Amino acid sequence: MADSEMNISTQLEETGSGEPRIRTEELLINMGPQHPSTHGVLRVMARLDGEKVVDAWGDIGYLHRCFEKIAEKRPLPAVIPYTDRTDYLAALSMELTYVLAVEKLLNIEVPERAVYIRFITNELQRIASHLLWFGAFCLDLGAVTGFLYAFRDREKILDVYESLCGARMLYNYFRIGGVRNDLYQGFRDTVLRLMDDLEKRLVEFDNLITSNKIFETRTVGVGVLTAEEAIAWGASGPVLRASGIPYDIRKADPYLLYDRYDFNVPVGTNGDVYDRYRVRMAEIAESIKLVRHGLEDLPRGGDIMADVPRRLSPSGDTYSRIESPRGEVGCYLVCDGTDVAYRVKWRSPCFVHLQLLGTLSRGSLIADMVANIGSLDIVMGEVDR
Amino acid sequence: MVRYIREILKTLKTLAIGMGVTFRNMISPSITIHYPDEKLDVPVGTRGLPVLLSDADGNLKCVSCELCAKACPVNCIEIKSYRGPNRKKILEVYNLDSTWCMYCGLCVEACPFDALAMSDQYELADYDLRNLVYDKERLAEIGRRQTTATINFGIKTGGEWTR
Amino acid sequence: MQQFISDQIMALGLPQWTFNVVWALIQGLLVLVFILFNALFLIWLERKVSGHIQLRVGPMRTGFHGALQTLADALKLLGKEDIIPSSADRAVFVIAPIIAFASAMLVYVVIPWSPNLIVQDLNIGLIYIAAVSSLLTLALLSAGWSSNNKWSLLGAMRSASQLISYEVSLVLSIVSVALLAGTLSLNGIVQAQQEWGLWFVVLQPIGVFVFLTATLAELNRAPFDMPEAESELVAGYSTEYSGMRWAYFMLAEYSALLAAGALNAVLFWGGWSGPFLPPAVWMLIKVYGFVFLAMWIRWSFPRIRVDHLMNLGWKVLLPLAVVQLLITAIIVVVWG
Amino acid sequence: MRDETSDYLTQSVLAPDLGKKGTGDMAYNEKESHGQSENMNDSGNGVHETPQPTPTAADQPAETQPERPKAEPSQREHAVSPDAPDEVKTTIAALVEAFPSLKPFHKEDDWTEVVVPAALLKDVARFVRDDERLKLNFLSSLSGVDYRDAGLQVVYHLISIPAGRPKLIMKVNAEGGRDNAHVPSVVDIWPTANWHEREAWDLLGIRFDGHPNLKRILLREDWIGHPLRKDYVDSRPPRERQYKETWAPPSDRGVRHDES
Amino acid sequence: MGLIDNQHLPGIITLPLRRLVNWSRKSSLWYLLFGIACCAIEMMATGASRYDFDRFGMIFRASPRQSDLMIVPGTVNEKIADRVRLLYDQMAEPRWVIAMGGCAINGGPYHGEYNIVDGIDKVIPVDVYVPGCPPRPESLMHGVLMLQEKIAREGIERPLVRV
Repeated sequence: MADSEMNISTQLEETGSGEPRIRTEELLINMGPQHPSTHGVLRVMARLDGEKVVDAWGDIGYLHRCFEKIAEKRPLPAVIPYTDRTDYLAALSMELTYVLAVEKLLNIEVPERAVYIRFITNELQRIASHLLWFGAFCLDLGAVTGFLYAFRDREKILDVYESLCGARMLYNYFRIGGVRNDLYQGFRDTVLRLMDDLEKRLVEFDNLITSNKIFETRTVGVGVLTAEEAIAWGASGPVLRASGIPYDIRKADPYLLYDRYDFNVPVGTNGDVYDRYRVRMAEIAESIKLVRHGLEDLPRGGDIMADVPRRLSPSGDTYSRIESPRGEVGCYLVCDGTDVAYRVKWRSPCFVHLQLLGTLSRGSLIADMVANIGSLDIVMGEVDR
Repeated sequence: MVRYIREILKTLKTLAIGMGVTFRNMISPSITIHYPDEKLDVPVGTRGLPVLLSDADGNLKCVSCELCAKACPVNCIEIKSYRGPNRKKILEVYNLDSTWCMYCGLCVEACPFDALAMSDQYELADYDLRNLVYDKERLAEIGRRQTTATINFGIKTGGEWTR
Repeated sequence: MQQFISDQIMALGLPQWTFNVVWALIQGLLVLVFILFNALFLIWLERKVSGHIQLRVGPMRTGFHGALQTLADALKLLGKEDIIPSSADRAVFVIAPIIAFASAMLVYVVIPWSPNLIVQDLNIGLIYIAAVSSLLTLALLSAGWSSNNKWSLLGAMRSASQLISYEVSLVLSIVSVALLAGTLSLNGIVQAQQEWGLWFVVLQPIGVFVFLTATLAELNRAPFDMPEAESELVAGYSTEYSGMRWAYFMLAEYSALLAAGALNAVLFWGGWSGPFLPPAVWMLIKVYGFVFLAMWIRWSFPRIRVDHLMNLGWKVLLPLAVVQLLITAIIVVVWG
Repeated sequence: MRDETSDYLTQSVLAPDLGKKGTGDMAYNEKESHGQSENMNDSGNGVHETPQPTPTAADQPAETQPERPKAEPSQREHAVSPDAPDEVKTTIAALVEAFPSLKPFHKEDDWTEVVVPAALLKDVARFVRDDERLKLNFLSSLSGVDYRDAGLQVVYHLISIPAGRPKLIMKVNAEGGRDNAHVPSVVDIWPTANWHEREAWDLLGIRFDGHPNLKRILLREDWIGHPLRKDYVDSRPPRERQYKETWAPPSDRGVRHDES
Repeated sequence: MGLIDNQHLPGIITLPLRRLVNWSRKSSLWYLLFGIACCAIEMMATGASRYDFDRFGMIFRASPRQSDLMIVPGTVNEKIADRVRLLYDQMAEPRWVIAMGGCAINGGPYHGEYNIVDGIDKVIPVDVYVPGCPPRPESLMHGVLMLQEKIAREGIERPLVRV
């Protein structure tokens, strides 16, 4: 922007060139830890020139809950409930990362049925998390109705989880070597009915929000992230794919059953807020297909838990990565032979995406900065751990 | 000029579709559960408050082996027991702090004697902090209202569910 | 009614002009009571309509279907602590809500609810309405500026630019109606529509669209609610207001909504004229029709960004209004 | 003060140190309850020391001993195992050819690992990113690890985008002992390292020279000490419970600072 | 409202008015839009269509000036503690606080960690505690109902603290 380079706070008398100019000052605002659009306790500090954002940077740490110190003080199975609470919108993906890391260290072979259950519930979790993101994103743009419709469908998925694992949001369902309990009686056809119902909902959301002209003007061309910037700043998941890079860990290093089913990875073109929105909505459609595949070839019998010794004593270090709804989640686990982990480092995608805030919203308006934060799908529990 | 008119008409069409969606939803019935009057029938395995179960003739199954206290990631279970006449441990104090508890169910999984289960009690709000620590009698009392066997580490305690 | 009052005054031996003062006071009181009851009803209606659009049910627990909900809100707001931030300049902070409510109330002077049920049938009704509705800008600006809070300052700036740029197209759409009706007094316009035999909405479809969009922008509602944008500016210009002071802004907003509905009904939908129902009932039906439409729009669309708002206002609405004016001029010349 | 508050505090739930815990041997729980402090003293070296096995060479990964950068422990003896995927082979070949002093080896499925001395880090990193055989342009995570007396170590996980292969783990041991551990910063090579390094400084106290603004990111600015270190002692003053009756309104009751 | 709020006047004269004021305060609790952690998602779910806070007359307000109930959903750590205190100061006077979730009551699963304030009542006075991790929307509503009972009793008898 030409005028933002111009020295804004020029004194009146400085402009000797005849016409005087009023001295304008930049406004430093901070969208403090409590703000409707900062998805939890993120504080965004921004320097404004009127409505235009000159510079913006995030200040985090308001939800730092010492997860990594806790993981060093509890036996390996007892840390699983804490992994749920890092990214409380996609709790099962977090559990899966941690459990895969421990199983890789102990090289435990998880039985077939447990792998299928993990695959189905993980993809269902992606749908629930994207639905909540869709609701929160609509709220940021002012469409309160979209928020409530998204929650209506998410409630149905939460009911399935409640009957399966006993909890609505923080499941503690995976165990090292398998899952906690088997599927309940009517699981298969409830989920199949839910998937068909969800596909009708996607059409409704398209009519309500995606095709809406106001939505298009608010999101097209806003917060553009080029491919090089995305890679340099370490973006991953839908944010990276929206900038045109087809990198998905489910395809690059498949875990669980992702190598058995072919699904296409939605990729955006010019990396603006609209593309990030389209990529996530297309991912919901993909996940619906994957859940159907998983349910069809779910093995009938088979046990759900490998025989794991009572006291685990892994040693060495490993790094397990999976594709969570927000991006690449990594767990660097160092063990020293006792049954307490020596060090757990959690690589959280939102922590990395928040650094993009400056590059995305420099030179845009406040409304765009709010749309940018919404499009990055930030969960503060994961950022601050 | 024509493009200008067509663009306005296209905008109006998309706005109309959006309003059609909201109108259809306004007509359809609401999905609200009127909480105090009608309560949702929670599934059996719901992880509410962990409670002590008692066998047929009413005394607690718990032999105070303290495996649950060890398994709990948060140490919210406090057990005291004394040696009974026949050298068997008798449970004297069993405090469970409902505010520290994570409702994760690891204690129920660790209990070899099926003496513990996750009840479906979720109405635990209170004015005073001291009532939130459940002692042996209160836990056992909820446990006795058990109506189903332990399925998925959970039991139901017969609330009046309407939907 | 007037006769009774005038001979009462004669009896007390007061001079003649006191009659007008007393009569004006009574009318003012009636208008105030009408507005307050309608505001309470509208706020309740908004929460129920928004509830049912969003598949939930809105207030239920106070009275039948939450009927007393707005009364409870008002009573609670009365009992709230009245905070005036120390760094705000008190006088402007206190005056702002009153100006906002006054500007919303003044519009009701010229609205004809039925042929004789009108406070004062000014023959320059439309110009009066245009003048009074610009008073709201003053109130929002002073509220935003005086509460010395960055968010309310931004909200005030947004509201000022939005109201001014939409007033132009509002006035233009009113002018084309006045051209058609040949008179500026609202009663006259309604009678003109009866003479024409058809409502102006048939003659001026573009005018209705322009008027609808412009009034939504004037009222800071629906896709144009930038000044108190929930998700961006916390609560816009009313961030620092609490208790009854904030309630004035709510009252102003909802009574202005009602006034806009009445104006729309009078200008385009034939005011109180209608086949067999009494005139006042027709007027109310049309007013609440517009109000329901405004609520329906509010809960369906995301919010427009400020610069799109500007170019929508200047580059789309203004040309449409001018085109409408041209068409009306041709109609008047041809059918005169 | 309310009368029952005083006795409440003695047997309150909040002061768990009065014998509430401590039944049964808290084998795994280092957090042994102490008499006085309200907050549990969760330092590693509290009264009850977890049976921390002495970091024998066998299970403690040898390469973390800064002073003995000798070859890897037994099971990873041969640098390049024959069945390693070809990307690992190309990575190892490229690295050894550019930096003969490095000893990369095949760690697991397709990760290559190498211990890089701090002095070489900057140009190894630049080489690894720009070399067209490697093109490791995606720094997945930068983790600090505290190996007690073996010093602090920083682990870089690098992946090439969008191919997803090859993948490299770089381990750098910080010099300067535990007080001012130093590692050169890689922010100019991978900008994403900016916040990762600030977090490593904030929680583990590893200084990164060349970092634009090395400030605390997760904790308060005025925090003392680095919590993730094994020898961290939590020394915060206990806070008192507030009651509505005795709630002391802020002194400037009339004056409302309105920064929302 | 000085007449109502000062307690010295004998209750008889102001009792019916007191009841009316309590009824109005009880049935229009506007809660502050303030979400810290996982409990905030359950609070949003309570505000959504299926459980619907609006039935209780509770709408969310973004600015602390216009809200009279602060629900603290989530873990309070050292960095957010004084922010919460600042928000509480900015709220207008008849204000109440619900500590939602184990973390807000006294640290929950994170009690005793280096950065955690064990419970919000170390920072601001709390009226109702709602345990749970996260508490179901129904248990949050049960907490709100208990708060409404407490408000209804306010000023009429000594606040009932169940021992």
